[in-house]
Amino acid sequence: MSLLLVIFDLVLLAGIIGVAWRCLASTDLFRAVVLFITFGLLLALAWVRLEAPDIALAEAAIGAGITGALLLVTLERLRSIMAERHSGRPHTPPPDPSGPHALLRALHDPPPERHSFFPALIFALVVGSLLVTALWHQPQSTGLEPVVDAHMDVSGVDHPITAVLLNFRAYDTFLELAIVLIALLGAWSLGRHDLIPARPAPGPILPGTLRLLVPVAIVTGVYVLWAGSHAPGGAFQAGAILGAAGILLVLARPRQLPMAPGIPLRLGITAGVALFLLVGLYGLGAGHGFLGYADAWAYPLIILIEVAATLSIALTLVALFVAGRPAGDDA
Amino acid sequence: MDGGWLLLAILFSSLGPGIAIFFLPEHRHRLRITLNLGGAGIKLALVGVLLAGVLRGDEYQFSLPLMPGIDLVLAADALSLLFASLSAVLWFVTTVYAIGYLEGSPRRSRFFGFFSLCVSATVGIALSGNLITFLIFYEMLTLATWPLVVHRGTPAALRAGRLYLGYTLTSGLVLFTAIVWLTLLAGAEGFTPGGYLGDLSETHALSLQVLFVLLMIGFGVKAALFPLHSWLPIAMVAPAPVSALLHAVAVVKAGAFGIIRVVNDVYGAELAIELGLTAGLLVVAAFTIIYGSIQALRADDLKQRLAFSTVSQVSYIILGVALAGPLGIIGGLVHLVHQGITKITLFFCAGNFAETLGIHRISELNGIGRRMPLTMLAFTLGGLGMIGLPPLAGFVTKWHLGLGALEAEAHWVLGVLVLSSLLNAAYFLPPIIRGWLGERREPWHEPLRDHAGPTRFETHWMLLFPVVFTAVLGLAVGLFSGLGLSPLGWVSLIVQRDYSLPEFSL
Amino acid sequence: MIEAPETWLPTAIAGLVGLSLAVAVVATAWPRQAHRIGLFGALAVFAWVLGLSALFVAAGPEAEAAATRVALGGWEAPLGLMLHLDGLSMTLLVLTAIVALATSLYSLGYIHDRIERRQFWPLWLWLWAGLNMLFLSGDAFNLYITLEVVSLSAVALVAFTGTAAAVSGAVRYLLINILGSLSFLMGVVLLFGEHGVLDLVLLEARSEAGPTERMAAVLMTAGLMLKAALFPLHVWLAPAHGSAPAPVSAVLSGLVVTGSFYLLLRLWMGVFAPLATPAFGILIGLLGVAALIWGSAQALRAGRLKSIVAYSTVAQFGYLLVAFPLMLVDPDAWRVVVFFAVVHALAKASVFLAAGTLQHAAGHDRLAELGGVLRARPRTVFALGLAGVSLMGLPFTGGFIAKYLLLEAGLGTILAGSVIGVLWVVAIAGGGLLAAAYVLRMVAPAFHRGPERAGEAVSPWMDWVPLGLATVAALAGFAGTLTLHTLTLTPGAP
Amino acid sequence: MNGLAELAHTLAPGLLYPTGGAILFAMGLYGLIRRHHLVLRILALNIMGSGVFMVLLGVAARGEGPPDPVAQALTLTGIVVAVSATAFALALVVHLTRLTGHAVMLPGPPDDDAPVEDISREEHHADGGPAAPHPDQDRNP
Repeated sequence: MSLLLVIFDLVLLAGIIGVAWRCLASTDLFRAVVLFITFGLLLALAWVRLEAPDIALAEAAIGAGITGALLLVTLERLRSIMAERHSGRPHTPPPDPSGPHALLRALHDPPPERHSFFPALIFALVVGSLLVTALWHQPQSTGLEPVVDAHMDVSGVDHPITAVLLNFRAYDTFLELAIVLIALLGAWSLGRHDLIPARPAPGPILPGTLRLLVPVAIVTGVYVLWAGSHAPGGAFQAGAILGAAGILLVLARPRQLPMAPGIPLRLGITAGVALFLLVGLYGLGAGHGFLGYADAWAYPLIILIEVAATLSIALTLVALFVAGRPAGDDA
Repeated sequence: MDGGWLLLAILFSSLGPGIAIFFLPEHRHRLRITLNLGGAGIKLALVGVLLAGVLRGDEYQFSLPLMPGIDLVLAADALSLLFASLSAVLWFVTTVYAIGYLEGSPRRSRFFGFFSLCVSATVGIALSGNLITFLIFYEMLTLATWPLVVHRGTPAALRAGRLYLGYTLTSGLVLFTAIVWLTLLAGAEGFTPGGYLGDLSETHALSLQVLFVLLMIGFGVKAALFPLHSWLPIAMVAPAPVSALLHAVAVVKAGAFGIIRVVNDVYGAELAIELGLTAGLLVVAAFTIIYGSIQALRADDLKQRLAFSTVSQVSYIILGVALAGPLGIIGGLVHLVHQGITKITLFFCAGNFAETLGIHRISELNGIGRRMPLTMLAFTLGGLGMIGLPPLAGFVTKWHLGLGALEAEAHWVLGVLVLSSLLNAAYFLPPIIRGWLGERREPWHEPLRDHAGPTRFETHWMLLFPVVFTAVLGLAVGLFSGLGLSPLGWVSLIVQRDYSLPEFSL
Repeated sequence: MIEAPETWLPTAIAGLVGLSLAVAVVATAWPRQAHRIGLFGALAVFAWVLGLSALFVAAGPEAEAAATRVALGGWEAPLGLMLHLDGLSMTLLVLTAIVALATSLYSLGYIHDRIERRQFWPLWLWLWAGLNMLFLSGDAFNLYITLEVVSLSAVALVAFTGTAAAVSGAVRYLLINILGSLSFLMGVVLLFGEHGVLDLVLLEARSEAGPTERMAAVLMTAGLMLKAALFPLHVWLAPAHGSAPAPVSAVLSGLVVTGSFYLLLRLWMGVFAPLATPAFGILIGLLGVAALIWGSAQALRAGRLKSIVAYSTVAQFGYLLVAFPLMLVDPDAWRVVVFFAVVHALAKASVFLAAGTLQHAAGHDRLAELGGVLRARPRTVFALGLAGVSLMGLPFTGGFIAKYLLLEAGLGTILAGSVIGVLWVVAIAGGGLLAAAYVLRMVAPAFHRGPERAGEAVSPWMDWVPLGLATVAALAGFAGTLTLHTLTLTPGAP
Repeated sequence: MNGLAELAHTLAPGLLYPTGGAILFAMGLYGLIRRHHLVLRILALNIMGSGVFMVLLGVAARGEGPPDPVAQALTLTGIVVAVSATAFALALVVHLTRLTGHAVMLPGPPDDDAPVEDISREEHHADGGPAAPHPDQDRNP
C-alpha cells in the first residue's frame, strides 16, 4: 500500500516538475500559460495527497483558475496591443527599434542565449542541492498542530485552519486581504480599463453555459463559505469561486461592461478590510486585544468577517481581471 | 559654565545675522548692511567684554554633550582670545570693505550669508575647547568658504573651488581620522597648556609620531605648508575681500592656529621635542618660507605674488611654534596677528587697484602713487612691514623669532630669516618703487568711475577706509608693541601663563 | 492618577497599528477626500508615534521594561502573533514618522491633480502603514506579509508617473521584490520546519549553527539584500528610485530600503547570531567597499539629478555593510550603524524632495540643463546642499556624528589588532570624499555664472518642506545621545 | 521486499514533497534567470512560489499525527498573496507593452538616464494611461 503511494507520489512529482519544466522552456507564451494551468491543477492533486484539502481547493480556484484567467486575458491584451501598433494607427509611437519582430516578441520568447546556460544551471543546482540538504537534515517536528488543537474549543469554529486564519493569526489574514486590495489599487493607478475582456464572445455557447454555471457557482461559493467554519473551505476559496463567476459574467457580455458606480464599488472592495479592522479595534477597546474576540462572540464575528471578506475578494478579483479602474471611479 | 553664554553669544552674533541674511531678498540692501555691521559691531563689543574678563583671570566654558564621549566644548583662554579678537576686528573691517566692493553686484545675500558663516566658524575655531570641537568648526569653515571662492561663477572660479575643496576635504578627513584615533588613545581631553599626552609617551611613542604627522597634514593644507599649498594661489580668483579673509583671518590662520594648539596644548612643547617632532616641522616651515618667497618673486600678478607671500609668511608662525621655546613661540604667535593685519592691508590695496583702475599686474603699477596716494601709502607700509623694517610689525616678529632660534640653538634658522627678509625685499620693493617712482604714459582706465560715477576720494570711501585703518593698525602694533595690551604684550601673557614663567622683560 | 507607562504601552502599540491601518482603509474607501484624510491621518500617526516613544523611553531604563511584546487577539506565541517593540523598532518608527510626515506635506503640493490625488494617497498611506507594521512585527511569517504590503504599494507608487521609464523601473522592482520575498519566505519555511515556531524570540532561543539556519540565513539575507539593494544586488534601484515621483523616491530611498536593512540587522542580531563569523563579516565588509566605490562612480557619471541621488543610496548603504565586520569586533557598534541609517534616511529623503522641486520647476532633471533653475532657487539648493553635507558626514550634521562613531569603531578594530580594519577606515573616510564629489556635482551649477530661470511655479510645500527636513537631518546630530540611549533599550542585543 | 518497504518509509511524503518543492524553487530560479519575456518571468516566480508552498506543506505533513494547520493556513495566505502580486505584475506588463511595444526585460543594468517626465506639472494628467492612445476606450455604455 505504502509502496503504491510512494510510486504515486513519485509519478505525481515527476509530472509536476515535468510540466513546470515544459512551461519554463516554452517559446510560445500561450502554450506556457496552458501548461502553467495544468501545473496548478496537478499541484492541487499534490495538496490533496498532503492532507490539505483546503489548500487544494484554493489552488484549483485561485492558483490555477483565477491566475490562469488573468494570464490568458493578459496574453489577449498583449496580442491586441501589438496588432494595433502594427496596423500603424496615426498616434502610435514608432515601433521599438530593438527588434523588427516586435509583434512576435509580444507573444513569443526566443530560446534563451547559450552563454547564460551554465551559470544559471550551476546557480540553480547549488541553491536546489543546498536546500535539499538542509531539508533532509531536519527533525520530524510536529509543528504547532498540538497547540492549535488544544485551543480549538475557544476558537469559535470547528475547523482548525479557519481558527488559525481568523482567530489565532487573524492579523496575517487581515493583511492578506489588504494585499489583495493594494494590488487592485496598484492596477487601478495605472489608468482606466480597456475593453479587451469584453471582446465579442465566440458564438452563443458561452452565454448559454453561463446561465447554468453562474447560479451553480454562486451556490457553491456560499456553501464553501459556510462550510469553512467546520470543514475545508472559507472566505478565500468562496471569494475565488464567486470571483470566477464574476469573470465569466464579464466575459459573456461583449461590449457591455457594467458601468460600475464609483462609491459602491469602493465600499465593496474595502468592506472586508474595513469590517475586519472595525472588529479588531473593537476588540482592542473592549480589552480582548487588537483583533481579539470575546469567546462567546467569536463565531458570529468570524462569520461576519468572512462574509464581508468573501464579497470583497470576489469583487476585487473581478476588478483585477478587468485590470484598469472603471470610469465611475474618477467621477 | 559661568559665562558660557557669552561664548555662545559671540558665536551667534555672526551666525544669526548670517542665517537671516540668507533669507533676505536681494533688494533689501539697507537691512542687509544693518545686519552685517550690527553683527560685526556686537561681536566686537562682546569680544571686548570677554577680553577684559580673561585678563581678570575669569574662566569661561560652555559644553554640550553630542554623544557619549563627544562634547562640544567652547572655552576662552588667552590664546583663543588672541585669535578671536583678531578675527573680530578684521571681520568688521572686511565687512565694510566687502560692502563697498560688492556694491551693485548680484547675489549679495548669498555672499554675505556665507561670509558670516565663515567668520562664525573662525571664531568657533578660536573658542574651541577640545580637538573635536575644533574639527567641527574647522570643517564648517571649509564648507562656508567654498561658496565664497566660487562666488564669481566663472569656470576659473569653479575650478579653483574644486581644487580648494579637494585639498581641504581630504586634509579634513586625515585630520578627522587622526583626531578620532587620538581620542581613542587619550580620551576626549580639552586643550591643556603643556599638553595632555605625557602619559602615553612611553607606551605609544610611534603612534604619537604618526599621529603628529597626520595632524600636521590635516592642518598643513589650510596653513599652506609646502607641499600642500597649491590651492592657495589658485584660490586667488575669488573677490578681493574673500582673498583678504582667506589669507589674513580665516582659512590660513585656522590651519596655523591648529598647529599651535596641537604643539602647545595637545602634545606640549616638551613632548614634541622629546619625540623629535618639532625638528621636522621646523625644517618644513623653513623650507616653505624660502620656497614661498622664491615663487612670489616669479609672479607678476599682484594677488598671485601676495598669495605666495602668504605661503611664506604663515610659515613664520609655524617656525616660531616649531622652535618650541618661549621666545620662539612669542614670535610665532605675535606673527599670527601681525601677518593678519599686514596681509589684509595688502590685499585690500590690491583689491582697490583692481576695482578702481582695473590693474592686476605689477608691471602696470607705474605711477599709481600719484593717482591713489593713500592706498599706495598703505601698500608701502604693509610691504615694508612684511620685509621687517623697524619699527613696523614684521620687525617685532622677526626679532623674536631670531631670539627664539638662538634660544633653541638652531642657528641656521637665523640664516633662513635673513635670506627670507632679503627675498621679501626683493619682491615687495619693486611694486613699491614702481608705484611711487614709475611713469605712467597713457591715461588711467577707470572701471569704478565708469559704472558708479565720480567718487570724492581716490576711490569709494568704503574701500578706502578699511585700507587706511588696517595700515594704521599695522603701524601701531609695531610702534606700541611695548604696551601691555598690544599683541606682543598679550602674547607674552599667554606664554607666561603657559610656561609658568616669571614676569620677564624684553 | 497617572499609571506607569508600561501598562499603557501594549495598548499604544496595537493602537498605532490600528490607527495607521484605519487611515489607509478610510482613504481607500473614500478616495475623494483621500488627501485630507491623508493629511490629518499623517498628523495623527505622527503624534501617536511621538507619544509612543515618550511612553517607551519613560518605561526604561531597563531594556526589559521598555521593550514590549503584544499578543494580538490575546494569543501568545507560538500559537498567535506577537507585535514586538524595542529600542531598535522604536527608533525606526520615529524616523518613519518624521520622513513620512514631511513626505505627506510635500505631496500636498506635488500631487495636485484631482484624479492623481485619489490614486496616490491610499497607496501612500498603505505604504506607511506597511512600514509601521514591519517595524512592529515579531513573527517571521508576518514579516513576509508586511514586506509584501510594503513592496506592492511601493511598486505601485513607482509606476505612478506612468511613463515608460517609470513603468519599466516598476516592473523590474516588482519582480525583484517578489523574488526577494520568496527567498525570504523559503528561509522562514526552513526555520519553521526545523523549530516548529514562527515567533522571532522563540526562534532565537532555539537556533543554533545548523544546516537549516545556514541555508535560511543565506536565503533570507539574499532576499533582503535584493530588497535593500545592497551590493551586488542593487542594479534595480536606480531606475526605480530615479523615475518615481519625488515623494515616492524619498520614501523608497529613505525608508523602504532602510526597512529591509532593519530586518537584516534584526535577524543577524537574533536568529542568525550563532552564524556570524569574522570571515563572514569580512566578506560583507568587502561587498560594502565595492558598493561604496561602484555607487559613487555611478553617481559621478550619471546625467540626471535623481539618478545621482539614487546611486548615492547604493554607495551609502555600502557604509552600512562596512559596519558589519566592525560589529563583530565591537558588538556595541550596531547602534552606530542604526544611527547612521537614520541620519542617512533623513538626509536622503530631503535630497530627493529637493530634487523633486527642481525637477518640477525645470520640467526635467537633466543636470546639464538645470543650471538656470538651480540659480533661481537658492532655497532648494540650500536644502540640497545641507542634506548633502549630512551625507558627506561633515559637521554640524547628524552625518558627522554618525561618521565619527563609525570611524571610532573602525579605528577601534585596528587598535584591537585587526589588519583589515585599515581597509574599513579608509573606506569610511574615503566614502565621505566621494560623497562630497557627487554632492558638489549637484550643487555647483547653482554657482555658475549664467541666467536664472525660475521655471514652473512650485507650491510653498514643495519650497519649504525639503529645507525643513534637511534642517532636521542636520540637527539630528544633537539627537545622537537620545537615539543611542533608545537603542540600548533593545533586550538581547549586545 | 523488506528493502522496498524501508525505501517506501524513507520516501515518506514528509521528505519527498519538500525535495520536490526545493527542485521547483531551483527550477523557477533557473527560468527566471534564463527567460526574458516578462510573462514567463512571472510564471517562473509563481513556480518558485509553488515550490515554497510545497516545502511548507510537505514539512507540515512530516509528523505522525494530522498535518499542521498553521502551515496550511500560511500556505493559503501565501497563495492569495501570490495571486495578488501576479495580477498586479500582469497589469504592469500590459501597461509597459502599451507604452513601449515590448514586454521583455533584458538582463543587465537599464538605461537610467532616460528622460523622465514630471507628473506634478500641470500639462500632465493621469486620466487613464491606457485611455490616452485609444480615445474611444472609456466609452462605457
